[in-house]
Amino acid sequence: MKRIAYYQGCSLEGLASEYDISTRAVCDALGIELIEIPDWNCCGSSPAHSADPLLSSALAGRNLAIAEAEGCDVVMTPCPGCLKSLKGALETCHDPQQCDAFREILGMPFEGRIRAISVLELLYKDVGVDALRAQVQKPYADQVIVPYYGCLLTRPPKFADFDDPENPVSMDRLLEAVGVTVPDFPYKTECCGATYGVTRNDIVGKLTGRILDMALRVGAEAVAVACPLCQQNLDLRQAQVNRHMNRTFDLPVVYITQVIGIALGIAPKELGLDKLFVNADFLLRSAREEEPQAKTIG
Amino acid sequence: MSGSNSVPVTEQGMKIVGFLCNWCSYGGADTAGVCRFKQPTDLRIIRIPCTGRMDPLFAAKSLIYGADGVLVSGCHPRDCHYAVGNLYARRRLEVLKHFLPFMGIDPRRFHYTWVSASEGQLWQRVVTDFSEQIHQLGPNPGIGAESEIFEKLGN
Amino acid sequence: MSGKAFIPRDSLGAALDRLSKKIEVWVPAMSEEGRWGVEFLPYRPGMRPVLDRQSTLSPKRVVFPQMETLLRFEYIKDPDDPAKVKFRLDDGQEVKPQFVFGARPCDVRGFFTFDRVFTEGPFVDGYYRNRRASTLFATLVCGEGDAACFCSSVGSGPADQAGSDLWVTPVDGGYVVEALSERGREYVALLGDAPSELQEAAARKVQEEAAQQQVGDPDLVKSAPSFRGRFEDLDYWRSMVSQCLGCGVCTYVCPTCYCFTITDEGKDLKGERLRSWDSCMFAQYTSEASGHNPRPTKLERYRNRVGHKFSYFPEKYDGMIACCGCGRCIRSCPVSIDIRKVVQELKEKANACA
Amino acid sequence: MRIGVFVCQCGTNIAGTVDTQEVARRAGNLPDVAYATSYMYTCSEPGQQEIQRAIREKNLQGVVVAACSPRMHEPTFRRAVERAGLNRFMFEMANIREHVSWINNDREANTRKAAELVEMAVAKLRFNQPLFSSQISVNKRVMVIGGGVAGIQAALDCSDGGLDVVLVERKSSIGGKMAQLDKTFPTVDCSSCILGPKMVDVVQKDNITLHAASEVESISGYVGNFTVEVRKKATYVDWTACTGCGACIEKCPSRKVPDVFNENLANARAINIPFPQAIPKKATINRDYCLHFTKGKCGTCQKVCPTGAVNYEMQDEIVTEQVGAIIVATGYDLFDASVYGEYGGGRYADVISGIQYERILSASGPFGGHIKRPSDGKEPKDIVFIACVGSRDASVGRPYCSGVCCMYIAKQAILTRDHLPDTRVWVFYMDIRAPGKNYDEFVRRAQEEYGVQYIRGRVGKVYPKGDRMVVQGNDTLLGVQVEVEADLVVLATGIEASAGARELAEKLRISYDQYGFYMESHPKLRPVETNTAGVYLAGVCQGPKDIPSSVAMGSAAAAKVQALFSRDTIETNPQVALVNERVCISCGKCIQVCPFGAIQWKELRGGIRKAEVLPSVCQGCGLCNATCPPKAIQLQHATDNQILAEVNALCA
Amino acid sequence: MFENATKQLRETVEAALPELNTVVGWRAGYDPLHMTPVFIKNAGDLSKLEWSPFCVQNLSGYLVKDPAVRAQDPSKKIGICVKGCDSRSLVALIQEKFIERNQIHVFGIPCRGTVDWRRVMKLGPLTGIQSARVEESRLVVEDANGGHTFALEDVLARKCLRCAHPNPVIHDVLIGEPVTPRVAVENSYGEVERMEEQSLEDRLGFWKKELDKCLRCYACRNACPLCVCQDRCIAETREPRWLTQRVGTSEKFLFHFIHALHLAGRCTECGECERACPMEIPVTLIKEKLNKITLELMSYEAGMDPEAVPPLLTFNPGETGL
Repeated sequence: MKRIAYYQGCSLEGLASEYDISTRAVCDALGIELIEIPDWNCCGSSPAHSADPLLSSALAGRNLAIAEAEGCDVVMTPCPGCLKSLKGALETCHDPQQCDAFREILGMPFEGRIRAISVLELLYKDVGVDALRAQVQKPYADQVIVPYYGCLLTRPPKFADFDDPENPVSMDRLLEAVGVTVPDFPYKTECCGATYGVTRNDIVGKLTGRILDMALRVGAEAVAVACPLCQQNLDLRQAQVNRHMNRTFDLPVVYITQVIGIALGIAPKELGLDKLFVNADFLLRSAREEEPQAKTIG
Repeated sequence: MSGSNSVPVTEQGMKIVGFLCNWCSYGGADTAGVCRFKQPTDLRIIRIPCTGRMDPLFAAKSLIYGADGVLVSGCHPRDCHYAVGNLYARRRLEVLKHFLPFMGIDPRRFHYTWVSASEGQLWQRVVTDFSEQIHQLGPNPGIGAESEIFEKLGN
Repeated sequence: MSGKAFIPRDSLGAALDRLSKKIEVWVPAMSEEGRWGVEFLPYRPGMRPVLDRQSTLSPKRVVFPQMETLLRFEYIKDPDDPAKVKFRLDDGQEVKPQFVFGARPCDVRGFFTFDRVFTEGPFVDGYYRNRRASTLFATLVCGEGDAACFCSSVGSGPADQAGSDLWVTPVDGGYVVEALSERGREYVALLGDAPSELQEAAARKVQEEAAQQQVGDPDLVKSAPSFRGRFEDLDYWRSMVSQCLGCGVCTYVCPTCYCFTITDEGKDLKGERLRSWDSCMFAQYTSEASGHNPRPTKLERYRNRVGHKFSYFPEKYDGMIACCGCGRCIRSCPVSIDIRKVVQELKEKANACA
Repeated sequence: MRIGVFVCQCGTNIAGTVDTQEVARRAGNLPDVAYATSYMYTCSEPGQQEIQRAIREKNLQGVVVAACSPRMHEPTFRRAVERAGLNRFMFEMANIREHVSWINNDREANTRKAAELVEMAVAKLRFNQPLFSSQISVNKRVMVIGGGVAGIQAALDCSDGGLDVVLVERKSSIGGKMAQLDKTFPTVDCSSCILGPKMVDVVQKDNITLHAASEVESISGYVGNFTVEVRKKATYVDWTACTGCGACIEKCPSRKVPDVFNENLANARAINIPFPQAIPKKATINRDYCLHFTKGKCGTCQKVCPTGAVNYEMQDEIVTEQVGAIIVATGYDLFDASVYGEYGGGRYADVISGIQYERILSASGPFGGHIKRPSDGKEPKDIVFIACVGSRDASVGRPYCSGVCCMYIAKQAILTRDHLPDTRVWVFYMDIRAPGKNYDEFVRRAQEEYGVQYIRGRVGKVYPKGDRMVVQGNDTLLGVQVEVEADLVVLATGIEASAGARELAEKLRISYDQYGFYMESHPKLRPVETNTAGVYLAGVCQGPKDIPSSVAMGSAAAAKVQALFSRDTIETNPQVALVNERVCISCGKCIQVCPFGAIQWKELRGGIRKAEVLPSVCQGCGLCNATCPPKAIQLQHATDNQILAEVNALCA
Repeated sequence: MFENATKQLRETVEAALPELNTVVGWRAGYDPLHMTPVFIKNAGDLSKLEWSPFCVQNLSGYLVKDPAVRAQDPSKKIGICVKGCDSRSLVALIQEKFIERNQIHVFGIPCRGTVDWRRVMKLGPLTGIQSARVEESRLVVEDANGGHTFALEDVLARKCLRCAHPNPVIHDVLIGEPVTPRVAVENSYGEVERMEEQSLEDRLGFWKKELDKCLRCYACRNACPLCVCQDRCIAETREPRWLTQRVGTSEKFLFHFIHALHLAGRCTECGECERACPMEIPVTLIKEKLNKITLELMSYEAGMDPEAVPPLLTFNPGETGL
């Protein structure tokens, strides 16, 4: 079976633990063995790179070096922030100007041949839409979900080279593959204001509200995301948004892995569906009804 | 960008033979000159029409007869004025580069590269880096004089 | 001074050390330890002469070097007017006395061919003459012929003393040396003490045995006159030459081949005129300025080589064959062409035709 | 040889950091140098006279000038020595300015280097031989590849000059992109009204042979004597019989064929004449949609054709044309707007390209000149133009300015307001590029007279909202985000190199830049020549330009051809490879590697083959020389001995 | 053990001879350790033809260099006997169109190695050699002093000890059973690798010492079946003039560079150059290195595929490994 290194990062250890468990559950169901990087450390995402880009790169690089030493040629991380750090480390490693200094700081062997990908790329490219469709146990019937990619998942383009940076479609295709109806969602890469999350939550409220509003306008029952911060802003802050915009949004915001997990026949509890703020039980609606039709062909 | 204003002080001049194609690299060296990009003075440029004209034996001969370095430069691959000359040259020169050390000639004394007519700055860097490398290597010990037998006979 | 000396085998080095302090000494030595090939090299203390087999290269180079500077020239420019140029020439030759230890009778005989051409007129080559005159030969009585040797065929033999200044006879335990010429006598004492009666007797025995040896078919020489008759028989020459690669190695190892080329090599305002070995087996050798080549293929060239040695030369020089029978051309030939066969068949076929 | 050395001071350009007197003094001590001097400005008239005087007085046989780059003044000095009676190849230059005085200030090292460069030049000169050009005859026919406005102009100008012209057009009609345009800026005159007569001229001229629906298959030969094979593609209609009556088109049952001329905004038939003014006005069958070819059933057109011109068995035909010069005017393609996912081009029916809008505006277009949007045929009330779609954007590999979009947006905006005065028009732009006669005035009219709203900023997203589109962008002048709701969004797609440009370049042996535009010989001084003698460029194939520039370039190329043809013979460049037959071992390696097919076998007596160089085809690269094992083939003026002389001067 | 092979060879050649102009093979030389080429034209000469481990010569060069062999009845083919290594020279010559495959009839002989007579003599001493034969893995020589036995490994030619292609790569008829190669080609460059392990200075010292012995007799070049320039070699020409007549080490170096670089990507390692050298300079080693380079850089092995283009006479625009 396919064996890849797994870097979960800090978000998935805390607030986004449902993303972590649903990712593990989906990979397990798809026969992908995730090797958690032993003794993994911070990817250096938050403040490190503003102090010293090289040190920050090396911080991420350490995780890659360990993964390489484990004999993995792919490392997957669900978090786009982690992914950017890991890819940045690879870029530093391959930059002839910096690689010597980088390796010296790293202090361990690292060839930089490992490939860093997101869970989305794993599902979209490595597994593939058709292969996923073939594995579906409980296809959705009538659920309408829009994908929200956010700002980091497909940017910068050279890091996220698996999908169109301005009009990404990978989540659209994956959702369609499990039977979800996916309307055209113009705000799929719109800013949610995450950077102002602490200082100016009025801005966040406004920007996030626009996204939720657009989702409702195109007829969505929920928003699917692949980023812990997106999920947090859209889900956890929905009450805040309602306060700022004087609205009554009650729109579930689910991880793509959760949506896929249900379709693969994984129990909701194992996907952390109960950890969401806005109830997402609508996902189980058709799943329950469709149960007798589960495919038996091998 | 190395060496824009600080040419390393040369202890003594080195003998570096340059073979430059007329269309790209010779033009690039001219561009570097027009832009007054400072360069070491060790290089002596021979103008050839194309790196395709470059018989590896010219480089071999230069090194065997005591050149301290040989630098070949032409149009970037796929940019050859004659379409493919440099693609042949690339194979021939690469083979030479691997062959020289077997015969005891330091391969670091031989370098081939691609510089276009507009890349004056790149040319400056190529010349500066290669000249510095040759200065670090010091004079070419060469193959040396004639054998003892002939000295004996008063030649 | 008895004119005789005995060199114990283990004192040969010491003897040569003493000798080389007085005179430049050349000895046959392995060009590379562990290989087969032997060439004449300037003696250095510690060097081990190889006296038990014939050298790959003859001592030709000692007198007729592979490359020799005939003269040096220089242009001198007027500092005020570059158009005014003066010319200076220096054709001085510095020759030191030299001593060849361990040549074989065939090696020494090889120089007879040179002597006729270079020193006996009408034109005398000073460069060769001076070197030849200042070179002494200490020659081994030859005991190790092989299948390629044919010195007896050309009128020589393993005990041929002609041309030698000293006579070196290998005996049990060492070498008995005796002077054959006056200038050879000067060096005898340097080489060792006088031999004992027993040693002298042993030497005589070796010499006598060598003298009785018949190395090669004596009739070979008699084939030479057939050459002219076969000159135009291209089929014969084609069949003889088809194996030949034209590699020329026979001429380089040959003690009698004296073909040379002269070139001027210069740089800037200075230069020199060089004489170098050349080979009649090469196309360039007879290539004329017009581009015409009178010997355009290896057929003509090979025929010339045979004709020169066994026909033209003896016709011009009182029957003397330009071959010393050393067999080096046979041994070194990459395709093992045997010149004896070519010459012999010359006659056989001639007889058959007649 | 008696050699004169002239060391140029170039004012202080060289003398400032090189002791030119000392260089001249050392040159005097080189072999064969009979005269050496230093001069203030050697390239000046008195400087050249000084060289000529010395040649005569000192009886010089060769000259070395140590000065600037030979790429600068070698032709100048060659002419100078030629005027004094020397062969121009008995001349060498040492580059002591660009390669010495300008790149280092160490006077001593510079002087030593300059002296050595002079020594190398003298060493090489001693091996120089007088070389002489030969004359080759010129076939005074010209081929023009591409029948857009540039090609048409070139063809007509050549024709007017009395030359026989062969015009090759890939499509079934000439006219090119200009034929698709409604109006032209800044005069807003009708495009087909000014182009149409020229197109008609092409067929009416006796000395123009038109091959439409044809492509260049192969090109061999050299300046003055090209042989071009043209593939006339099977149209399945015998054009000698076709009258262009259109009966077949009317009856053709295959009606869902994308109308390429109308940028797929309408449907055409499987047998078609692309537009009413087409030249030649002949029908062509589109195999991909014709029921005869796809289903094997239909034969309607054959039945209805009054002249029996339809021939389903027609095959491609290769026509061989002999010409002396070639003008390349292959035009361009438009950027594929769907590359920008955020604009939705190709996804939303009402997000269209500039050329589509041009067809909408055109009276002969899909909507008869009425402005309607493609989705529902409604008249748009609000229209947004987005500039620089595929221009000035390195992220899509198009960092260059297409040069025409700002102007055609202004034109289309004005025409929009003319047609539908109530329409509101916005233009999102980065900068306005209007550097032509009456161009900026035209843009200002759009803004001031026609009330077009120009917003300086990029658009970030276009998305549908109901049946309208929302254009989300920013106004960088106000520093605010803006959202405009529009009925129609026009993407001003930029220019890119024609799809087949690279392939054709390889056949022509001309070079192209990284974007696929053909390289001119010199960007300023030889803008219509290529590095292949006898091949000239016209129009956008060389780089983005507007109609007047394309027409001017067409005329310029025609003038170049006429200058070339004004003589009966052409001088060849004698710096070519030459075979020494005595040395050639007939291994054929030179023939194998020659990129130009300039070497061929020559049969000698006795069936012996030797290599032979065609001097007029040889471009002088020297690859054969480097490849030849016995060096029987020598590149004249860069022979082994000449290069070795330079190496030896330094190393031996 | 080679009597049978000789018999089989003679029979095979005899059967083909009526259709052939000449058959180039080997016959006995001036002593039992030496063979010499023979040109069989009629059945009467067949008894001269021999095959044994003393058949060292690569005969393929005759097809190009000997005008007499070339200028014969064009309607008939030329027969040639080849070992594995020799056959690769034929392939290289076919690639370069010096010979046409359909003009030759190839008698291929799988080879277990040839004897280097100098190695035998070194192990000697031998005087008056009467017979020499190879039995299994031994060489037995009888001379005036009786019998001497040598291990075959001690007397085989250097090239044979590293032979990767003992079986002819092209042949019209095969005489004997194919033999197993001693090594794979990737593992056949042991000596080159040992050189590569040395320091730059040691390598320079090695070649200075070796090449200094060079007489510039050009036997290596003239014996090479692929040195097709022959009389026109730039080592001797004045137009162009690459070398002077000086006998300096530099001149010798340059000569060997010329020889080697002209063979880069072409040399089939038949070892004739080394065998012809009277000074026993390991000149094939230089070409082995070049072959190793082209094998590593361009995955090319000379003389294997008659349709292939030698790597320095072509290019691959996309190659980035270089």
